[in-house]
Amino acid sequence: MPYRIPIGPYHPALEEPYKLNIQSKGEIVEDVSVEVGFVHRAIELLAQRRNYVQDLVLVERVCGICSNIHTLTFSMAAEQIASIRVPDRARYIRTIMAELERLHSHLLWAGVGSEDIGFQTMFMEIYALREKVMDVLEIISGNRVNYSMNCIGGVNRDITDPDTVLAAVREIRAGIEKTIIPIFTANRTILARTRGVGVLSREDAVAYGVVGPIARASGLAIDVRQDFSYAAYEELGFKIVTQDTCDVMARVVVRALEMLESCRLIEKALLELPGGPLRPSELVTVIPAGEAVARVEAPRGEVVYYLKSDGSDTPVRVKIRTPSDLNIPSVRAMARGQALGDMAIIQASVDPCCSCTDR
Amino acid sequence: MGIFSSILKRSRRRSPWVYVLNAGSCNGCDIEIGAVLSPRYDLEQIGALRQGSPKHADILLITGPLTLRSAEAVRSIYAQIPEPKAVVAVGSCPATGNVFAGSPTVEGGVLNAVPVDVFVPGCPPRPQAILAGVQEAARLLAEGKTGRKQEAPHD
Amino acid sequence: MINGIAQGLTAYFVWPGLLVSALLGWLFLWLSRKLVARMQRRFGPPFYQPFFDFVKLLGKRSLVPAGMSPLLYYGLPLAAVISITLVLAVLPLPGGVRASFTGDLILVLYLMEMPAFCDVLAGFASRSIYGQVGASREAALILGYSLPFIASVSALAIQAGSFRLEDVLAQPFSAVHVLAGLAFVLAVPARLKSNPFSIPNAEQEIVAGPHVEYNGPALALFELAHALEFVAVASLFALLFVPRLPSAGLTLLAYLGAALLLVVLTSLLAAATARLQIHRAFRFYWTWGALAAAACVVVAVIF
Amino acid sequence: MGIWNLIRKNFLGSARTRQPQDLVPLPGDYRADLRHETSLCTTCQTCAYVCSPGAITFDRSLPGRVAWQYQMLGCTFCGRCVDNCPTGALSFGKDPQLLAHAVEQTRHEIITSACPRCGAEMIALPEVVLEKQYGSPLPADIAELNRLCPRCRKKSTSEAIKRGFTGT
Repeated sequence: MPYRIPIGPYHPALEEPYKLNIQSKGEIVEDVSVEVGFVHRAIELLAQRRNYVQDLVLVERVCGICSNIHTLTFSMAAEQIASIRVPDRARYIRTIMAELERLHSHLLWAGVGSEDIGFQTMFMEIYALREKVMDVLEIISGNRVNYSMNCIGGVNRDITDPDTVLAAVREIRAGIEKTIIPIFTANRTILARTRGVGVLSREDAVAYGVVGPIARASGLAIDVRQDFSYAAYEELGFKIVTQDTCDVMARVVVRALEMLESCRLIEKALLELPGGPLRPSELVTVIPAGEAVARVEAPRGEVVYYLKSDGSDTPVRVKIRTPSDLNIPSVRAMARGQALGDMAIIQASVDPCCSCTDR
Repeated sequence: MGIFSSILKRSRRRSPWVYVLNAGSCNGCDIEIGAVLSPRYDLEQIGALRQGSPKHADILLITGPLTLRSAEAVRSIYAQIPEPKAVVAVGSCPATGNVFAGSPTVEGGVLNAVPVDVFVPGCPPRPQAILAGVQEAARLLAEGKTGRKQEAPHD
Repeated sequence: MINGIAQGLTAYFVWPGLLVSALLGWLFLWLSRKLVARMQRRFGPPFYQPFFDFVKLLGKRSLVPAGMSPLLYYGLPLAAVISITLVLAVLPLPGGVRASFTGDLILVLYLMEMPAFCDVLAGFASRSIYGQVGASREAALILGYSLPFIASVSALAIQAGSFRLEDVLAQPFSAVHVLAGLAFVLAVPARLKSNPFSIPNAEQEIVAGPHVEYNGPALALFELAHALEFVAVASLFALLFVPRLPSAGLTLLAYLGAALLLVVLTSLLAAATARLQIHRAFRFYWTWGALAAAACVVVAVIF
Repeated sequence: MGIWNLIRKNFLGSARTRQPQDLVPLPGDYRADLRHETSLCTTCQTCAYVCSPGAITFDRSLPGRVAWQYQMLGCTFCGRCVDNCPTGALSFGKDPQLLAHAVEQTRHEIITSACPRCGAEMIALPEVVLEKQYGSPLPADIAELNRLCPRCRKKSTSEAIKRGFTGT
């Protein structure tokens, strides 16, 4: 019996509104089409109407999950135009924030993924661990989600108490190593739902141009942190994680190992945190005329910002390209021939972020 | 007041089932609603459950500034919730549009689509504030004081 | 005659029927939710929760979905509640009526499937694609779990040589009971639609499954039927597989213990597993379930 | 650690849940509950300039006063206004408001004074701010100048210079 099943735009499996039109025969998926644009807020347009200080707050709200990355990339683009050198301490703090954000984003993903396969206990366990990351973020920045840490030329806040952060990160690392990884790789019901499910072959990954953990789970060793190092990654020595089984399990493993790498980076950065100023003394900097492109590895993949300035206090053009933009269409390649019941976890394995995609 | 209605009042207060609707939010509030489900805040301790269908819900949690494409969905989902129902606006966006106010694709707040009973301020609010918002909405439900039409803020 | 009717009515509405079983069912539901919460290190719901959920749903204004006849909309959950209550009324629990007749076990088996059938019908009638997918999944699942469930009860009947509950219960406790009990327990999680067999109402995939269009009082009735089904399954389990003790009070306690054991087992399983896809659930029942079914029937025939 | 082990450990441990009224402690520099100190505000509008959602506005329509308006339900709590406020009139308090029932604005009026020389509306710099620059107690001439509007201040200073030159 052929079905046409819409998942979304408002559906419990989806964190955010987007629509999957599933064409299925019985419980086997034949084809999927994806519809996005439900959260289009015209952020690029608004950014061109507001000044640089306001824009930093605005682009932070492109996405609530990877908010810090957006301000970081925007600041990097502006710094490039104005040729500002970011102080060393600020570069380290930026790295720490970016990696903490990756930790919380990947944990969030793991929680949502467990919920999508109906594993409530793991969801609870992961979210309990994630609260520790959120606590650290709140201690550092004063807010749990939108940290407003970056400013053009540096960071707004200092990490005043590195020891607390260090202790918390070690606790998180122990939680990931001792609970999450063993259960995800050993529990039979989880394996039944993830192994061999939602395969995206290396060729398809190249054809769809996927980025981030999905590309790395399909055997492509691409990562901005390695290829075009920024912030303090070069000093800290970043190691890339790849897998080549290309299924949902591979994406789980890539993200799990990436979390461990993040913990290592944060610990190293905290121990080697250099002294010095956090930002240039002038709060509102003037950006001269010019244009720049900045790229950063967000939790979901590469974020690209293009910024053009005419020397006034508002940018002429802000173009944002987010990783989910490239990753979401690949659901199509993953879904064909899969069971209908697996669609929730397949779409979740991409970690689609619609507020990023739609902007 | 009859015995059934007094029990009914209590049960409305103790059993608020919520439906979460993203009307164009940046995710910030949604992940905090996710955190409310976590063991630390445990939505179930106040008797609330997150429902997948608006028809099973009592309280509509709205996040986001109401984008043009979500406006129709918000109205229709609100209509699908059987009476009595309450609406909680989570965060600054559904109240005023927040940073997105003035965008051509955003209506700027959900007030011109549905009546809101409780606003939870914050960008995003802390999970416990959301929990308090659900409790407050449940209290309003029990007292039958929901659905008042409010004036949209003027710019 | 009048006495008989009064007794029947009491059995149906009070004990072991509607009233006590509903209270017991809510207690079981709460216990199950609370246990799962404890296994996740959180508070979980307060203990009056299922009762308040039920009353609140009763007090909501109902919207009959477009294109569905009100008769079907209200009739299906009502039928589910009535039939499952009838099961409870017929079961010879201590203090209930002893109206045993030939074939009453078949009636019990038949009536116990009613709530699931009503679910399936409700899903198909709801005109929602999620409801239909949920209904087809539930229908497939019924085919799965019925195998060990019916086999386990039949094995006892074969051993007793009669489908009369009195005769079945009169049998001494033997190896057949152990095997059949295992097969019965195997079928329980799917019967109660708890994890890993919660596929028909998988919220993350098909919203709320067959109940997606239901709301208000009609949904309350379905929830009530679910609570009663919990009690019916537990009572049947206790009745068939717990040896009767000399005094009625002790027997009742033993039954309650068995029922609680069942609740704890299902909660534990629900907390420790992810949801299985329908084909895997089906395969599970047609291998392990079939194995258990064959084993208990064979042993029953041999002995 | 396997799932059974985890469940056993969880079951034996106590619940991690906090009750709704048992709030998670606030961090040191928690950003909510914006406070505005009227006596320090010079209505320079820096806060409105950096405010992305436009939650802070100034109302200059009434004579003799300038109103600082703040809409809590439109605020992103990013802290830019507090960071950029030159006089320290804005700060974050420690008392987050959990709920609100209506969209309303906070309105603080700053009364302008008339310049004793020309009568133009003006707001004098708060003494605390001046003391940071010139030391406490304030030199008498500075305190005197601060009472004038910017135009008269310029005029007065140039007059003083002129007096110095001409010696009259």
